[in-house]
Amino acid sequence: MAEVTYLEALRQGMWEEMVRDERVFLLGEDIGAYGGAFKVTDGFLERFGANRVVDTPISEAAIVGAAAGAAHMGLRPVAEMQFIDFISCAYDILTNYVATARYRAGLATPIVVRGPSGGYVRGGPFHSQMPEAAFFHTPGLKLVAPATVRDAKGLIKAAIRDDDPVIFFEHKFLYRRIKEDLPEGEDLITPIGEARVAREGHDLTVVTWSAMVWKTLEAADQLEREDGVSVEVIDLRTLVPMDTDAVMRSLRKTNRILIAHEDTRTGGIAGEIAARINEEAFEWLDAPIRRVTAHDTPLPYAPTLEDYVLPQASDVVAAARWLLAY
Amino acid sequence: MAEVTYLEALRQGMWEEMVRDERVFLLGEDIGAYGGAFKVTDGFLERFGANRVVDTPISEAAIVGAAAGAAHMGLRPVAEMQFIDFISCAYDILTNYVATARYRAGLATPIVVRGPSGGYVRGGPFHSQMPEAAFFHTPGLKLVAPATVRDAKGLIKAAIRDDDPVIFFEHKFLYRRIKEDLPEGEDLITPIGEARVAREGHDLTVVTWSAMVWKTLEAADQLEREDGVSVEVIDLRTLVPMDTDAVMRSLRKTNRILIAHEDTRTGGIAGEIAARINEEAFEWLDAPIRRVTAHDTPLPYAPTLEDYVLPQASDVVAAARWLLAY
Amino acid sequence: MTLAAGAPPIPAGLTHDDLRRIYYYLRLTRALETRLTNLYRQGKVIGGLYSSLGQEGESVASAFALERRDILSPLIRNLGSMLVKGARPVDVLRQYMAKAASPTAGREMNIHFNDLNLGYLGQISHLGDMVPVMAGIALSFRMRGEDRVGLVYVGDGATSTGTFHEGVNFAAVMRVPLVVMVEHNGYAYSTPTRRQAAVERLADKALAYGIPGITVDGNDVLAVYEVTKSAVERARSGGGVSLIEAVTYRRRGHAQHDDQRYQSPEEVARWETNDPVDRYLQRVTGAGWIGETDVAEIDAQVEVELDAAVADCEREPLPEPETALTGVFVRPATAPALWFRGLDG
Amino acid sequence: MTLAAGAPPIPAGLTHDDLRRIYYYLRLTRALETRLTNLYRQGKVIGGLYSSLGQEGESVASAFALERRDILSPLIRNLGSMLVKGARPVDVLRQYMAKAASPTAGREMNIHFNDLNLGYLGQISHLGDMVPVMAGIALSFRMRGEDRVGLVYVGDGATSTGTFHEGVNFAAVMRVPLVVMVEHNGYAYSTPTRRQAAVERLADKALAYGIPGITVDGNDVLAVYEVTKSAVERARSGGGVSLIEAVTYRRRGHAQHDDQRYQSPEEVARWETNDPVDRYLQRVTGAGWIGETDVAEIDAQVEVELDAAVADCEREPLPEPETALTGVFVRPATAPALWFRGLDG
Ligand SMILES: Cc1ncc(C[n+]2csc(CCOP(=O)(O)OP(=O)(O)O)c2C)c(N)n1
Ligand SMILES: Cc1ncc(C[n+]2csc(CCOP(=O)(O)OP(=O)(O)O)c2C)c(N)n1
Ligand SMILES: [Mg+2]
Ligand SMILES: [Mg+2]
Repeated sequence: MAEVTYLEALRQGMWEEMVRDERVFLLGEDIGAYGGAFKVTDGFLERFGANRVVDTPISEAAIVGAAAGAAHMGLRPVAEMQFIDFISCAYDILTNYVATARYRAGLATPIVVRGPSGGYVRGGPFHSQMPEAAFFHTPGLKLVAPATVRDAKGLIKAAIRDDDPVIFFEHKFLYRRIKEDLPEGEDLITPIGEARVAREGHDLTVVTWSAMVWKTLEAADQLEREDGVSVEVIDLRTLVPMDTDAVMRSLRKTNRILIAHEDTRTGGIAGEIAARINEEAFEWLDAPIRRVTAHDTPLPYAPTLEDYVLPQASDVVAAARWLLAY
Repeated sequence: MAEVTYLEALRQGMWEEMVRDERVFLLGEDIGAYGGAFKVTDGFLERFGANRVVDTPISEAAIVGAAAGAAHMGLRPVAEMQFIDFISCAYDILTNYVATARYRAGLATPIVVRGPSGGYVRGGPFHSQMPEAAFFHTPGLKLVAPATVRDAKGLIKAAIRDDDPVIFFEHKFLYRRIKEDLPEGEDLITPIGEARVAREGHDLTVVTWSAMVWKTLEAADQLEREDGVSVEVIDLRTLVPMDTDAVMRSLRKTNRILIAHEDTRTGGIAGEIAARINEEAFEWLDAPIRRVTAHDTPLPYAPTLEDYVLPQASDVVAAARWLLAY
Repeated sequence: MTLAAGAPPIPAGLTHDDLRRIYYYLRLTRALETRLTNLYRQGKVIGGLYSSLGQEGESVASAFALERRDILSPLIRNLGSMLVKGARPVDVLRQYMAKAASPTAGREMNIHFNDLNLGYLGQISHLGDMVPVMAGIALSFRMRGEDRVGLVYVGDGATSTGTFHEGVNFAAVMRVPLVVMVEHNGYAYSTPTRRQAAVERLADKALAYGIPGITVDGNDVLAVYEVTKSAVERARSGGGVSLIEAVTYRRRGHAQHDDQRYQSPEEVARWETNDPVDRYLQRVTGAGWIGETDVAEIDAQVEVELDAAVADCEREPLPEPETALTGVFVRPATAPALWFRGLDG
Repeated sequence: MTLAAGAPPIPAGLTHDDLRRIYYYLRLTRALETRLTNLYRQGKVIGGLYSSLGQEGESVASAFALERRDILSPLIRNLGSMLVKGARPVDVLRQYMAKAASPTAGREMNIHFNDLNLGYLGQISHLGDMVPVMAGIALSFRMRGEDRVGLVYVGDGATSTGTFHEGVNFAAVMRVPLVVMVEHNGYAYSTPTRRQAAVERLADKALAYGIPGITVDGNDVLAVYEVTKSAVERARSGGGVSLIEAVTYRRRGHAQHDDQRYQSPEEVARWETNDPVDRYLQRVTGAGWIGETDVAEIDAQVEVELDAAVADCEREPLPEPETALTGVFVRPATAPALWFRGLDG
């Protein structure tokens, strides 16, 4: 066992997959000599060579398009977006070309597009995005968003082995802030499409993912301490395919549910989850489904503003109390 | 009064605004000499000249970006996407530049981006999209989707006068299929952000918009005829800002609600609407909120497949019966 | 068959048999499009119909310059290239008519289909997007040390797209084995080339990428073949990307429904006298490389083949509705049928 | 002030006063960045810090070639251009320190802000996007017959983006009054230019758009001024778009946190001896156009101004949280505060 960071877990996962399978290669901006803007690929060029660690021009559409082409030919490209915010430049090729390739033309496109996502880091409107919802809507793309060190490793490995295109949202706030002991030598795989019970409880369910899992756990601790209530926290881990069953199981136990995500409210994924719960478990609800999300604005830079716009642990506490009192 | 098509209503609306306000101009691919792929701008070049009817290269990002720049300088550009499917190529500039311009930099960006949207026309996966949900999620963009001839005219005029950026989804299935008498000479404006009661009823509410309004009205007639039930149909008309109040008002009367849209299910706008209803009117619900949507696939070309994937009037009937029997 | 007495040598290392095959594909392309036009008029084509009339030469000749293991990415007017690569006419008909047995099982239209074993990749409608994808395919050839080349077609109009630029630049920097064929046919839908780009020669686009750019008469089949062949060889031998501008003309409208009001009748007429198939025939029969009987035989063979293809296709059913749900993902293999479909409407 | 005895004539129609003002902006840019570095080290800059050290020359000189009514769009290393256009140092400090009184009220970072009256548009991070936007601004000038010009900066790296291509091509086809300044500073983050583009001269990008492309020594202030001035005049007189490649060097890392491991110390040292401010000073004092006292006066003035700016800024508060909700739309003017914020946490 060795204690590693979330970032190191991602490194290890990619490294192991590159060792295991020579079809795996990396491409992206500044990932080679520089090791990536966040150093996720530090040392890869030296170990795997320029043929498998490809520095590219600033061309997100070409990066994703080329990854798709190489994948059709049997390779397994892992493309880095320097910040996930720049994935918007590849939106067309991801949603129209990549997502439909199998459906319309039977083409295998096993690519991973990964990158640092999320706020709470004073990154301003263009280095803090969590654009899951932009791709959630397009059939054909799998979406993964690990919250823990273990899942960062287990999911990046699973994503690389997956035969479908996967967008992999790493949370940059977690990169160096969380640590965990990981077993050495073990082939750690977190299955795509399975949620995790991050905390057991019976009074209220909170469904969440990525960095919000930690804010929610903090809130759950506070609620236990101060109010004596027991909150169950479901970490979705993958958004597509979504483990709706895990959500329903928890709800049938608690009968109260809150969905918490970092993204803006309108059109955020919480809406879809709420709709599904309402459809599939209406009779199990003792209170309305409520959402804790960011406000509907671009994400501002100043700490006072960012903290206000983004959801905080205290918001989960407040919302939970409201639900429990309903 | 003269009977006009949905397409002619759009033409009239743009024409009148160009006559009224010389800051209004059009840009897009093949909109000048050719009059646009669907002939929406036929005759505009002759009347308004090449300075106000600008044929562009095949560059959706440049079209939208240039529209934004011109708008900053006080003009009022109306940009055509030849098919709305190609708006994905301008996704970055719309969501990152245009949507945030006012918020981050106080920039006025009164542009309209419009284009033929939607399926039921055997257009295959890339000429049939209804990509509202892709933009619904981004704060700063208004979304408009008229269902009637009157609103096609009233909303395009309102969109052109609006001081915020508007994406305007015209339904190409309706272009020449629906007709209505429009008053001549009257300055027809449909306010952005106000839903319309397309049909009054008291047993069930169906919330919908664009071409689905017509399928829903067909279903409502059948339900009245065959089951003797009275269905209220709410045509949202604008998706952002959304007239949630109108939805709640209807629900408080009927206590049963169905949301119907042409777009795919997962991540479609119905999810957000369901979440809002659940939050704001939980106690008024006598049955779960249900959704009638397209299946979660790209839209296939063959008539048999397209008809299967897209929602039909018969689906609204079936879903309504289920809800009424709940 | 021996060389006709006194005939000049065939250029570019082509054989008599090659010349006959080229003619076969030219004729097949044109005849298949004629069939499609008839079917369209009979209302049997489901969506739009696109014609490559007047451009068959560059499609066929450029594809002919590839080896079987090479991969090309056609656009809507490159039916000829696909046929050279082995696409079957019956599959093209099935696509246009959205039959269950079509290569895309009715999901995609017209020539949007692929067979990577035969060596063609299916396009999507969004212009320019195939360039980065082909850059990636060519990158995979280079990475694995495979002796293969990619060829990607783009129209004059498509050169304005961001993805064209990103893809060509990416490929050029990586020196992948790719040939970019810019089909300068005068128009993008209704837009004349001078409103698409402020250059005289689209070959000059190459200068921005540090790659060779060459202009060729797109209606001269043998010239296109030669130019493409040398670009392909350059790519194959590690020389990286080349860009070819094939100057040609779109004699029909953008699609069947287009009235061509923006093309002057004189202009169209002028290009009719510069037809690539006619020119090719004159050249190869004039030089004595192919005899009149060869031509007649091929013409007849094409019609027989197409009769069979049309007959086969017309009999076939449309796809079953529920098949629409499979194949969005590998896992899960089938999307769920929506809840209301199980109910009694 | 009269011409020093025996001094050669000042080039490019510049006056003594112009030369002093240019020096003032060069010095102000450098001194302001020095202040920012200190504030950064003290933890007072909220986000990242970007330096234009070694590139101040081309930023200042190119902006100086514009008229007040013209509009430019700077990138992260064009602080100098914004100062020339009238941006105030205190506002730059406020931006970096996210103060309520900053031009973006704390919403955006560093020099991402604008004042269209002064003539600069704020960038977004997504490289390339400003090119189409500036094409539209220049289009509005042309449409209204205004005698104004746009100037857009892009890095060597940004030339690889699709939006750069679409924007320049669009502008070139429309012949709008726009100058595209490509700052060739050797790197895009860690990526050397040869991995960004396969051309030697980035000015060759112009050839793809049918516009003039010229390469200039970006560290020669007067040369940049002259070249920009003539491109601006060309644009103003209806000649359309030009592209200028300014060859310079980024002596610091991409941002403060960058260890520059990919830049050799020799390379950096070589460019230190080619500093644009030093060269400018030598030239203008050597020719006797500016005296040593002028220089000392300006240096002192800059420090006084910056002392005041820093002092003002440091005192100021961060924005009030709830102000985050205004201005997403004109109507509604304020986004709703979320329901849980009203509750008792
Ligand atoms: C990104 C994008 N924008 C718009 C269209 C609509 N469109 C389809 S074909 C076409 C014209 C294409 O012209 P060109 O590239 O010259 O090819 P040609 O039809 O002449 O062979 C246009 C504008 C599209 N398919 N993709
Ligand atoms: C579309 C996009 N992709 C990636 C980035 C991340 N990024 C920020 S600056 C930079 C390098 C820019 O290099 P260059 O254009 O040469 O400008 P310079 O920093 O040298 O002035 C990169 C890759 C970005 N801002 N936008
Ligand atoms: Mg063309
Ligand atoms: Mg650079």
